[in-house]
Amino acid sequence: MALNTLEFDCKAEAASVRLAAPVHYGVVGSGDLEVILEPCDLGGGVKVKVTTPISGFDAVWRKVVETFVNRARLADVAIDINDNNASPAVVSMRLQQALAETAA
Amino acid sequence: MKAERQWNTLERDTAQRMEAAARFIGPGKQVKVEDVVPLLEAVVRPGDKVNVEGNNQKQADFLAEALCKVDPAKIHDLHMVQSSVPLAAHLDVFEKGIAKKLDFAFGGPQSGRVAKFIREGKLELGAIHTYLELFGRYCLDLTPRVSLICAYEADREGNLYTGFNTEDTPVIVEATKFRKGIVIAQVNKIVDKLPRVDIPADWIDAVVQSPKPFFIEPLFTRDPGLVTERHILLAMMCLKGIYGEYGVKRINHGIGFLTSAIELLLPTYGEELGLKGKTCTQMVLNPHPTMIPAIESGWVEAIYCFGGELGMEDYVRARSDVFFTGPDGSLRSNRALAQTAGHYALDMFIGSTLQIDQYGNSSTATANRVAGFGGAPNMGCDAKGRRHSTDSWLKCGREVPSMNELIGDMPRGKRLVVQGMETFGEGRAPAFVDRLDAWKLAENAKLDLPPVMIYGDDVTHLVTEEGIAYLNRCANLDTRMAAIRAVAGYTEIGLRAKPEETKRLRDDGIVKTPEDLGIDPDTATRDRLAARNMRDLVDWSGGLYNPPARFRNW
Amino acid sequence: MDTLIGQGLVALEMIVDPGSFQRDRVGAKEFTDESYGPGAVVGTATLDGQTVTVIASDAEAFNEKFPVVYAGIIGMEEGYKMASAVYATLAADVDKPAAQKRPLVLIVDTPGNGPGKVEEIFGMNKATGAYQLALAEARMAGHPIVAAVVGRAISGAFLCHGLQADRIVALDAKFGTMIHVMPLTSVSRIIKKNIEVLEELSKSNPVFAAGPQFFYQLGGVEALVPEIEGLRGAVIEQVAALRAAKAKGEATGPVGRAALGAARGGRVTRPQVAARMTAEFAAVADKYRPHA
Amino acid sequence: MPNWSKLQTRSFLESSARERALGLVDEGTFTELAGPFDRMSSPHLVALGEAVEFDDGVVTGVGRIGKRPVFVISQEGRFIGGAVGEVGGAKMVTTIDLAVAFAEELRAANPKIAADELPLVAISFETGGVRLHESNAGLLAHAEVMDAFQRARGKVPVVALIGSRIGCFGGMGFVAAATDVIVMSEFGRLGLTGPEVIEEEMGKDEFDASNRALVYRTTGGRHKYIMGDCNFLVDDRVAAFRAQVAELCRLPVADFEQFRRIGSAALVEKQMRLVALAAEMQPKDAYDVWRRAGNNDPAGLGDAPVDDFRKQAQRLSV
Repeated sequence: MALNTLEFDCKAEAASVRLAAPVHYGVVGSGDLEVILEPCDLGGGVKVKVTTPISGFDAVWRKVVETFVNRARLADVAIDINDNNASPAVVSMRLQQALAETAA
Repeated sequence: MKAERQWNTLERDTAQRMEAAARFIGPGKQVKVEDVVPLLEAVVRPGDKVNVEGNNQKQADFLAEALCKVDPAKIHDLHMVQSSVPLAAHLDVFEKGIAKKLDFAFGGPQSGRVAKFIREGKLELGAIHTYLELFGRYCLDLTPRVSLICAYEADREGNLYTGFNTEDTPVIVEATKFRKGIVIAQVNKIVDKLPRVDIPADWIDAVVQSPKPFFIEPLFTRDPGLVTERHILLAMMCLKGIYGEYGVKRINHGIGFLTSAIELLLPTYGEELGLKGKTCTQMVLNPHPTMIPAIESGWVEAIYCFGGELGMEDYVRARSDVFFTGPDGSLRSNRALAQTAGHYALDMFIGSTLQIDQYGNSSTATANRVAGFGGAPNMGCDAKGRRHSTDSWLKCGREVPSMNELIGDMPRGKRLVVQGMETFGEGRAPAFVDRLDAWKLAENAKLDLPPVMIYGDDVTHLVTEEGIAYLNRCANLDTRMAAIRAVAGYTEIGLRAKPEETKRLRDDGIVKTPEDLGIDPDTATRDRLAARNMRDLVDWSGGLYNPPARFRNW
Repeated sequence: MDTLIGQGLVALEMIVDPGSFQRDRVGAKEFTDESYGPGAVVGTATLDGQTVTVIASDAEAFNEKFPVVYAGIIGMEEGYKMASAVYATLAADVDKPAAQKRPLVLIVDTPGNGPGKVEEIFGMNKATGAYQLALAEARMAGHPIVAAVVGRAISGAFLCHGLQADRIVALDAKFGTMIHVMPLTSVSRIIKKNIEVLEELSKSNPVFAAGPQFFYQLGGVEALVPEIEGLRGAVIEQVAALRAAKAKGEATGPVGRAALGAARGGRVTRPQVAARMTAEFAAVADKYRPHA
Repeated sequence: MPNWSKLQTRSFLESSARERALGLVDEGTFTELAGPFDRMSSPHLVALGEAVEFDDGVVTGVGRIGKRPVFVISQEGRFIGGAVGEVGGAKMVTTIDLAVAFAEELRAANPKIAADELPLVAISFETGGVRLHESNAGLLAHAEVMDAFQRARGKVPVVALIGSRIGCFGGMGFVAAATDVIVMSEFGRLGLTGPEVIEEEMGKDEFDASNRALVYRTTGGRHKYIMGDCNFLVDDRVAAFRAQVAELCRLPVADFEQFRRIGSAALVEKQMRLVALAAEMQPKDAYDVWRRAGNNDPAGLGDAPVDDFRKQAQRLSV
């Protein structure tokens, strides 16, 4: 019954975008999530942690986050997510919004 | 010499029944509440086709319940022919053995029981229709012998006022009465003078003032407070990539939060895109409260309604340039005419669905619920009998590469049929599936066909948060399937999309992502909505809109 | 006697000096209207010789004016009546030094607050809020306040009649003593978790299970009383201890119980949060000083 | 960080706890304490396999309005209905404690310090009370907040802001009632028992919980304004709530006693007169009480734009 924690690393193909400062975005509502993006020296890679009550979607999580990391060309970022059954569409959207916050 | 044939058996049979009922019918055709069940027992005979009026809005609920109380020993094996079965009483008649067979269009809250009763052999299903299809059959092979209808008011002669919620009443009464059938009406009130006569007294056989006003469901009210950023993103894509791209003027909006979002974006984002006057000028639509800001901003020239919507009475009355209102000032909403307009005179239908398969067939059916169709399929298809042209219809047709394979070089248009939904729905259920649940339902409920709301070949555009698939631009099924995969996101079907294939489709303008459309998803925020809550709608209407109690949060 | 549930008045008589309880009189104040908040029993007694204010619930009373109030429920009238008794206590000893302020004894057996329409229209939340503020004020003024949970101490009713006391003692669970927000079966239904799993979890984690022993672990009650006969002694002992603790400025009441919760290992996150916030504020406090 | 100026125009109802907190104080002045980067989420939710939030659903911190340090507590209704557990409760209590300690420190350093340089606490409530997943700890936290309020009395004013989706119910309904000032919007609700429980208790004929109009006229901002249970009824904008708090920021702490509903013997006497009226009237509907207060067309008043409502509404006095 415990919460599931999913951890993995990934690397963007043309990793070049680094964060100036950490950012937090979102609310863990039903079907929603919050995310922290933090700069972190990872040799150009990205470290991901997802905490969620739902299990069995590991491959989809990986795919969604990798797509985001690739599109944003992120490097040296730790991504920490608290999820409450967000759909992949919502996950993509929140990640994108979190990133947009850093630019704002 | 051949035997003399009786040519008026129906008429004589009706006369007999009415004679048996005469003692229950007083002056002005009025029947007392306590006499309604014996009245029904007098006029209904075993095996009759019987209509109980009701659709997804108003319901002849008192008469429906009265029909449940007749003695099944006297009255049984009825064949119910009616638009919808949303009330418990509509199914109770099958449970009690009063009715046996059902032909209908829309299941509503009882759709689970319909499936169950079919499986248990309590209910023999004729067919599931669209409204228009069923109305057509009222005039051919499914003519009701007895119809139980509802109206707001009757006068002392038995004339009826159906007013704001006219809906199915004219077509039911006309089909029944002109084939010598019997029409019994429940009304909320009997008055000296009606605001206007919608149904003349000589088409009515009996009138009862029901103990409670008839039930009516505010089915088309969407609280703007529940419109999400994802709805807004999809709505922005629709407005820019479809409404604007094709300049569609004559539109029906299926009910849902996507179309509510579109309606609420017209005065803001629509205006930014310069679309006012170029799109949404004529609509076939219930009086959606979320249309108020667009109407107030001068977007809409005319709206014809299928039915009424609770709380919109005063607003509609005060906007007679837009709505079809009678000499008394109140709306008349004739569903048969609205559906006709919806089938023939629209350039676009846009709605949402629960599931869509890899070919683009879509359905709202789940494995254990016979939900029915209502009117959507008549609007969500290309009307093959259409012969007039409009620019948007022609453009959509011109873009169909395979048109010439069927009709050579003859120009022909095509209705835009748009399905918009998020790739995952409620509870993370994928909207894109290999096989529709409709197949399972067909099996479970012993249907001849899986109930498909909109067939793949009718869908011209598919919109998800990933982008728009312009299916009308696809030359063949393979390309259509690829385009569907390209917008199916992280569903299993979407994960099968090949990046290079998707890129080709984007280059060819068959798939457009938000980026291709020049829409930044981060700007899809609720600030864009012309009204963000029910209160805003009331304010937009200048206090004319009077939301039902359950929608009032102040 | 195997339970005191529904017998708040019996418990009252057992705790105070025999025959000393004078109902409806607190200091100079007299509660003359018998129909006003009949379920709230207030009065003055002596406890081991010293004058105390006593507040209890009468499970037999029914409030004719507010039909959702019965069986010891604290409704609007009851809440304000209890608050008045506390203010009358404050007034009675207003000129006395802190060390001589009379104790308040709360006999706790109440199943809840009035959940009605009229209650919401007129703001039931104020009545219980008023009582809590009054108790907190009396506690801070020096009155020792001891709550004795003898029966039901349920959710909001316990919040107002009990949890603002300096010290709380509770009769052992074997007498049916109930302390909870909701029974575990209801919790299980609402949070959609299997009851067996919750029962198992509650062995190691006291935060959601119902019962005085779990509140003890959390520091929510200071002491458990193993036998009914021990109630009087326990209350007398707490009053004496409180006089000493208050004189030394030791934390009592909710703050004291928070510390107890940490010490007993039931609420260990709370102090971590407080420490973290205090440190974080200290680091930026200068920004918020005048002329910064 | 969301754009502060844009936040001001936002609907308070739709704003998240963090947006409300940020928007309430002057631009750039908010320091979050035990914020999401501290990752102090509830260990009890983890044990139950429930989703957690880095801030446990309560945003706490300190900012400024003008010269006044404003300590903010803001509850997030979208996370488990804003319910209060051990961590969230500790954050609330500590925020008030910090404000009181800071006030004492500033006063000790400068006994003549201006009123508008001393701390104020603002709480944006959005909660149904105790979090059932950790109900015992949640209940105890409620008692601590109440106690903290009493300790703040006369030292630091406490202002309640209620205009979020969940409203303010359960034990937090007591807590809000015990603040010095209550500011609501028409979308806010304040009470003890949620509508579903009342329906369960009294039957659907007496109280239909799905009838939102009924629910709002029983516990909503307009009703609470007429009853005197909320002091100020403001528009549903972050800027409007902020403006009201800014206005209050000019007052010395002693002036806040005038706004209170409860918290003294005299106020309890006054509330008892109100209860006597309830007993006498036995109202079937809140509108009966509106009428009693001198509002002849309660339905019309209930539906009028909020500006007109403020101008026209007669408030109940006993």
